[in-house]
Amino acid sequence: MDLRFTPEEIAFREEVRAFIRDNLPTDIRDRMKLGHSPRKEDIVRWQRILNAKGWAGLSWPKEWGGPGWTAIQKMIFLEENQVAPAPELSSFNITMIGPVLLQFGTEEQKKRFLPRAANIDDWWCQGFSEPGAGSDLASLKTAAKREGDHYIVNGQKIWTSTAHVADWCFLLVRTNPNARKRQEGISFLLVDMKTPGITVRPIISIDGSHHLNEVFFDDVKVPVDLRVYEENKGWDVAKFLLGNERTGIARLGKSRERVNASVEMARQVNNNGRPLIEDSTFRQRVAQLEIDMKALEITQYRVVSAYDKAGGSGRPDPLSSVLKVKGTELLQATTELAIDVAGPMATPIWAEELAALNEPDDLLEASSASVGAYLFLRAASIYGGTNEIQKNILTKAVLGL
Amino acid sequence: MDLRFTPEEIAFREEVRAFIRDNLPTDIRDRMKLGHSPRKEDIVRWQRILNAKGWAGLSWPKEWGGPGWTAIQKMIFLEENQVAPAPELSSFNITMIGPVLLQFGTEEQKKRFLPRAANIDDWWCQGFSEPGAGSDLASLKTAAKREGDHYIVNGQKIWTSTAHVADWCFLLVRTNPNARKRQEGISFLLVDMKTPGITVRPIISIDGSHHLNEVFFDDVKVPVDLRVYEENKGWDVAKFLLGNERTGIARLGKSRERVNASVEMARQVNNNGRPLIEDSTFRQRVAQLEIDMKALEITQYRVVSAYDKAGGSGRPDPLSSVLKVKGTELLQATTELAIDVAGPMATPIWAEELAALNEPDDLLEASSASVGAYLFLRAASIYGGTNEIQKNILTKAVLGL
Amino acid sequence: MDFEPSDDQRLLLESVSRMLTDTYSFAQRKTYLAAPEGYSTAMWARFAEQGLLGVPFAEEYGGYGGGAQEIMLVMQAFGRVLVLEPYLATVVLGGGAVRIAGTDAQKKAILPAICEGNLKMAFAHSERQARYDLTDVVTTAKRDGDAWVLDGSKTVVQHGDTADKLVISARTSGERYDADGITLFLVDTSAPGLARRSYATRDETRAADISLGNVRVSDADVLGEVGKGLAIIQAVIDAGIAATAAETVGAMEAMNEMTLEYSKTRVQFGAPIGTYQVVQHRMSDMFMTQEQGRSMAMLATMMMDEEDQATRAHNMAMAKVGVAQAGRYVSQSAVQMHGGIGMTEEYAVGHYFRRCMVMERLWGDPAYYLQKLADEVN
Amino acid sequence: MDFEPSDDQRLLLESVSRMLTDTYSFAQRKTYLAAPEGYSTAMWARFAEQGLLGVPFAEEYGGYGGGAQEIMLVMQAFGRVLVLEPYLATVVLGGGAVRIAGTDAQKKAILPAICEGNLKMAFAHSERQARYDLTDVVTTAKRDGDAWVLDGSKTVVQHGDTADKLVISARTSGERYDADGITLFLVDTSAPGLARRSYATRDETRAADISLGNVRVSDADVLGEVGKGLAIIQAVIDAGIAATAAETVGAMEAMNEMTLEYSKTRVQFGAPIGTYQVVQHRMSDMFMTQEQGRSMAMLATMMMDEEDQATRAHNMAMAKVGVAQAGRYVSQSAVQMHGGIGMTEEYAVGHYFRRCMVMERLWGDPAYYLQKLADEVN
Repeated sequence: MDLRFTPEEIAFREEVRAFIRDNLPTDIRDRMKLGHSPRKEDIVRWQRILNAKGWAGLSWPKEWGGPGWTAIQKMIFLEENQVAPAPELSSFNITMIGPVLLQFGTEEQKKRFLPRAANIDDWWCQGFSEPGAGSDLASLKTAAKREGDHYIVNGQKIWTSTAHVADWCFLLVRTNPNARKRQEGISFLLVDMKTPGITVRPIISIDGSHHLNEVFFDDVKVPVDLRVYEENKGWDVAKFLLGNERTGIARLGKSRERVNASVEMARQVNNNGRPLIEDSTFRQRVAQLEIDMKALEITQYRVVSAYDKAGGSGRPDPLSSVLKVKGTELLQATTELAIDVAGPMATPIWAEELAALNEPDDLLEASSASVGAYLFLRAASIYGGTNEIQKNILTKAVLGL
Repeated sequence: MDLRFTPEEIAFREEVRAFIRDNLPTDIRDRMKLGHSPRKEDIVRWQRILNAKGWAGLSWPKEWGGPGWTAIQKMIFLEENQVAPAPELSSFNITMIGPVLLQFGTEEQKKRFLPRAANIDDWWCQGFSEPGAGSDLASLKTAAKREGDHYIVNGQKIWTSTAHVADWCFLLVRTNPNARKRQEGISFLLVDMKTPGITVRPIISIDGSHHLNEVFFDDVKVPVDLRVYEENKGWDVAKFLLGNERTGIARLGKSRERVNASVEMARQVNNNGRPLIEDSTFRQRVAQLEIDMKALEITQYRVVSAYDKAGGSGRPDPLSSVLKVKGTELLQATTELAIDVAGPMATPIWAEELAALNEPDDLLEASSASVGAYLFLRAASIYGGTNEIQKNILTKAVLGL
Repeated sequence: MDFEPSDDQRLLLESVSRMLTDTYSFAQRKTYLAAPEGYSTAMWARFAEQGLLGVPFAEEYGGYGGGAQEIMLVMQAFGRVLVLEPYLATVVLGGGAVRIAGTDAQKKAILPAICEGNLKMAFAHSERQARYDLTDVVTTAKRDGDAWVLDGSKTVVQHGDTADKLVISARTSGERYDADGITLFLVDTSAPGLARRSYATRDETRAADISLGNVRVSDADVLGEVGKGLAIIQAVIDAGIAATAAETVGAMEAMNEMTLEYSKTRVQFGAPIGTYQVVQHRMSDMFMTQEQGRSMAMLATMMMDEEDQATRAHNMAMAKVGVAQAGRYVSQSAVQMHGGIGMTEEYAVGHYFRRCMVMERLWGDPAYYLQKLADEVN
Repeated sequence: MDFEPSDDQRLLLESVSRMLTDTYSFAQRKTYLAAPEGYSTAMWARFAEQGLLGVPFAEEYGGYGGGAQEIMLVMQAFGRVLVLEPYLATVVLGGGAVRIAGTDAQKKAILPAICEGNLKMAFAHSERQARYDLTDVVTTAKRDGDAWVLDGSKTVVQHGDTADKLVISARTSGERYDADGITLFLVDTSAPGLARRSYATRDETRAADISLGNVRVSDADVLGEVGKGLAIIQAVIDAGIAATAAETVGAMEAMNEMTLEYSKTRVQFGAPIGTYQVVQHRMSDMFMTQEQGRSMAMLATMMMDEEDQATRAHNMAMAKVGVAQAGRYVSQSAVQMHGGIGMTEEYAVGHYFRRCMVMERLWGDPAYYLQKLADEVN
């Protein structure tokens, strides 16, 4: 038992911190510090810098451009990257399609897609959810019918994040509608988003942003060699993907960054004639969040350390659900802190006002952005299996009920 | 709509307050102010004073010695009595067996029992719960077999509060084991606790107190004329009793009394060199509790006012479950406040130390008693239908699910 | 105590509800939103027709002669459908200030025009540096001959962009944070030197920053006594707290009904989600919270007739915290129970969520009022 | 980072667990409780035999040579069965003070005797007026020739009634609340002028008030430097926090296991309560809370080796709050899930509940440490 970071881990953290400090473009950092989500081009720009350094393929083997880090190192990297704040690595590219291809892809598929995924030459999106399915993924209906060396795909996906800017989509489809169990008869396809028959319709989120989409498939032809793994065995791939290494599922660095930003704002806003930072209730709220973050940080290291010990494979730890539930609770609590600091200034969407000003007003901009993050992250306890579903999982996995 | 107290109601509150101030024996008040539960003799003494004033039969009609109050007046009385703090009226006598006899009893039964119940010449207890039944009351098994003009009762009751000091018990028994539905075939009996065959075994609660008991019935003879209402229709009586006027179910006055006592203690205890009362976190916690109590107070008046409007009858309001859930949450939150004020002094049971002292130490005594109340009231969210059951009731009654 | 509406109140409520059922579906509301004002001028005219714009004003000024209870009923109905029109700004706040502090001449000039739908108002008190502190006023009004000259700026003036007339606070004496020395002025938005920059707020209504450069106001447009504006401001804000408390209750009712409905139809893992006990208990909690919030909204309403200032302020603060906390819990829960669909702009629940978020922080959030209450613990 | 116990640690844990399985059922524990000491002297001898009383002491003093991690493992196992014996008082606190600050002579005189089970200790620092403030010491020690003379009193000294020797803090200079001027003394409980009044605490163990009237102590029994006792006290309390954190984790594990077991057998409305989703989710919450608490107990343990005082104090405070909050939530939930039976003295869960309640407020409760942490926010 060694409950503290090794000197190597401490040195590694310093190295990561220094690299980000020296290489993260200032304009990106400044926007994110004000609480804005990174733009697509920000994400691409930063991921390419990381890829050039050999750091983008986070958990990929070295032969495919991965950095060869331990799970704890990955954790450290993710946290430093979030706290910076820097754009997060494209999860679709790096923690989803990458590992899937590494595990199930043909040599041809790996060669074709992995290097481009690492560099975001292709932007991937995930075609899983369907209307009426939600957390009950296996009830999906989008159909793929084999015709010669193609599948003909018909159906609809929903909540498809970034589909409107994506080059490729990995897609779950039903190839055998007569399978005994719903989980059988599902296949996993890679689809070029430029294929005729694909229509993307935006879903605007309650923060006003356009991240999500409905995607309609109307006789979309997908070559059979773009199926990953065996026909009708796509559920195995999906399970692997969903259960795959939950490193970073808690997004603790993001919560920390929101607390840091709130404290920073609290220095600037006035509360009954004194800076809000001096208010004892505010300070206690921050202290309680720091405690909760610290507990989750250690739980997270326990999970990834066990993962490392198991040689980086092994079944997903049921503690992953703890990371998801507690992590999203913190994301929501910390973004809520930020809007409460913004106070009355959180009410307006200041974009028009800011555009009319002669010089930037960081406090106004941060106030407005804080609400965007708060609203958008109401979804954190919904996506990837609602927190209610996570507790169902814990009930089964840990309690055995 | 008149959302404020009428002048008559305000005058009534003054009258009640004055009567309690002038008539509540000082020794009882002093013990209770320190957070002790009233002793049996305290309860009897105070209820007889109230009965002499004509106030004991809270919701009973005037002809049976009731004060003829509106539901709002009853509410006001209960709250003032709890806040005083004075012993509460025996709920078994006043809000349980009294109304049951008034509704279902024979003239003979009323004459025999009601005046003695009002004056606690008889101390009643309730024989409902059984091992294995819990919140699922209708699954009771204690059997009563008819033999001539007696029932022969065999079985076991549990959680029988004050059975060890009670003179009489009202009892649910199964008179028809073959009934189609579990709720049918139950009868409601009145049993003299001195009847041969009754054994009372104490259950000590986690606060060390003896309130609860197991009661064993071994061939206990109960005259048929001590059955209330029809044979096999006892569930109607039980439902009436459980659903009957939930006035006071929230015990808000008790919560207020605990907050008052905590504030009083907080003046006397030291917190980093200043009285705890000056600590802003403590003050905010009190403020939040006052808000929650105020909301419940108004909800409570809404319920009883609707009850008054409906002419004092009508089906139980589903909002009663809100009173139960929120009321017990407050009882638990306010007793928790008190132990947190007591701080390290809440750890010991000071009885031995207090006995060894030459003079009373109110702060020590209050610290110790605060823990008794805290521990004992962990049961508040369990008895009378757990708070989980209350939410099931709300789901059905209000949400219609 | 009596919580039942009178016959007149019942009639009022029924007529408002009937009108809104006909005119304020979520789809209809979208069309109102699309107007340049961000609301429907036709609906405003309809409110005037039905006498709603005169609810709290005396009959001699063309009003309905109602009080806080009538406003509660109307605002609750408005909250159920997220009415967009500037009722709060015009009738409760701006008009409320005139009702509370106006001279007979001012009332005659303004209240009938409001009742007829010909005059919209807004309440311009907050300044950008002030957060929730009512005495943090640095806008100044200086005497110049017969007139007052206003200089400074006001922020997040709700519906300030479409208002015809503003109630503006300015400092006529004393220093920032002084309770004395604040004066209210009635100012036309067309007054020379008054400029407005308008923007959207998170609840889809619009607000404005107001800048005042050498704006001249006559003595006749001073509202209330010179230097004694703070008490009026507090009274206006109390009316605003009571009104938005009722609106929040209406919004909670709507969200709870929506959630219940959704829980009956949304199938997951082979059963409607409303059959899962965890969902049922969450909805029970939402219901209980709504009812506790309703009680607090009633408290705010009953306090509008309370004359003891300390009692009134104490209870208003309690009501504000209770309602805000209730609205936050119910709206967060409603989104969670809806899952993905609750996160979308197309679906109603997120709009209620944001309206609650905005109301929660009007004139002070729970932390602000809790602090005030904590200061009073004794 | 590596959270797996070493082979030696695993052996230690297994031997402790095996012994407790044989000797510490809830029924056996009741018999220990019935002894006048409130615990079993035979078990104490057994602990000595198994080397448990020497876990944190160096081998040269007859100890096992372990550290904070070994104490964590032992205390967690103890927490699972609610061990009654004065391990915390003797080994962690009293013995800990000697280990931290003792001279070689003092260590030789005391530590082997502890290891062999022949000497019990207790830590007498708190005074009745002090609440949680460590510097609020008014007991005095005055120089008189070669000796020190102690006057004053100490309160809630856990297991002070059966201790052979106390570590007592007294003020040798300065005023109440001064950080400097507090000195620790090793005092036999048989010393003339030292009187003890013993009483039960809510967790069924016993504590004592100690009164000191003209108690003479020699220079050889000063522990650490004169006037510099506070740092030692803090170090001892840190060890106590880490140890009780681990004990709380053990207690949470036991309560969660009991609750799970009960949920499988207790039938209500025709089904085991563990089949109801609300019960399942509550137990999931209890599990998650336990794991977060375990992480915080690990934090406390890892901080025992941290040399930077500020870092250590900050993290200890976080761990204390986190574990206390976890223990409170899990124990309250465990009673609730058990229903009536959980409220009874006969059933185990209430005993865990009360032990958690006691541990939560040893050396400061969550409010106290949260305040400290809030002061550091920057």
